[in-house]
Amino acid sequence: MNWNDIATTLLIIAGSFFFLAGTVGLLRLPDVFTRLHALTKADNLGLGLIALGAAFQIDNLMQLVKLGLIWGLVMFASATIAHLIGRSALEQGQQPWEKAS
Amino acid sequence: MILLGLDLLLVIVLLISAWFALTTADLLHGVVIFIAFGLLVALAWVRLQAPDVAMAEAAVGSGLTGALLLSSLSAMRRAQARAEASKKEGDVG
Amino acid sequence: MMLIYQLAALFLMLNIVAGMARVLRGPTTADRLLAVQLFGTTGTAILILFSLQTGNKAFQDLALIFALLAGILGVTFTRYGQAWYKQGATDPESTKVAAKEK
Amino acid sequence: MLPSATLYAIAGVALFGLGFYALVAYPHLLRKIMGMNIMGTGVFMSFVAIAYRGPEQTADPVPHALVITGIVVAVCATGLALALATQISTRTGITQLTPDEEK
Repeated sequence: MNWNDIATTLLIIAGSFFFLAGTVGLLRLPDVFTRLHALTKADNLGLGLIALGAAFQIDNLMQLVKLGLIWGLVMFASATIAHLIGRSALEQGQQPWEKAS
Repeated sequence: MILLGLDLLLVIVLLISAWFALTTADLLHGVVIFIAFGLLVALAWVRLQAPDVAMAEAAVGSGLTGALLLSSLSAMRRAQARAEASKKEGDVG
Repeated sequence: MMLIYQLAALFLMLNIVAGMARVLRGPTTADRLLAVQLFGTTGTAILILFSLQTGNKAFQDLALIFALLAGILGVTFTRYGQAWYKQGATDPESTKVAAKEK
Repeated sequence: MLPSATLYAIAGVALFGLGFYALVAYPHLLRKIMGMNIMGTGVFMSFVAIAYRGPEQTADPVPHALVITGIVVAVCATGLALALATQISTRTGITQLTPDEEK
């Protein structure tokens, strides 16, 4: 087990943690807008860390480009969709959740 | 052994999502679950060593079919609403 | 190393199973769509792990397709699913034939 | 047969059954089309499970070619069925099949 493998292991564990955080947030948070917040964390950081961990195992440079493209596309899609879903939920008259005082 | 557990989980989720896609009361929610089902089926093809089939399924079977179902669901609901409105007008007049 | 990839893939699959609850139960369409979005991202991560584990580079192309598909589906849904949205709506037409005969 | 391939083959049979049930039991046209799609997926899954030869070897390519062709044809058939259903509902306002005794 060399340094590359150790880095991959640590990054994959960190990415899995962020996916866990996203899923728990999706299940436990009270309304659409707060769930949107949990989802974008999983999209950006979880997949980003796993792709970075995979980048330590490549054997030519094209695969690095491909992994970067995957991460960039998911970032782009998640940002766009977070805006679209949030706006359409507001237009349909959903009120953002507030803590009961 | 671990991968067999993954296969078992995947099969269970596949069957649950297929069942609820077909029996959910609101058809729009059924279509959403159908798209999730398409994504999971693509993962099943990957587990069966068929990445070529998985590419066709993910791009065409899940994406294109989901978009087609959505657009025709919207057209059918619009047509139904129009037919009900004209029937109501006919009753009054 | 193989064991780590397999364990991480199993863990992500458990995440999908848990997120299925939100897809089935979520009160609004937007909730379900968010959960499907998370499925797409988790599936992409599982594909990257599979490509590391088996050394098959075709799986990374498949991950690229998954990443593309997520955006297209979300935009389609906000375009078509929005106009006919009602909270907790049940279609009267979706009752079964057997139930109707009573 | 390998355990995971057997699992997927059984799942394919179950999916075929689910789709067939929905095709018979529900009157709405769109739901029937979705049921047809899931039936097709079940058939494809049994095919690919038969082609699987273990994680070390590459799988049999002939069923894969059949299944890819089948997926594309299934999407074409779905598109045609959806176009027909949309035309039926825009011309008559009907979105579901009524049972015979209600006519």
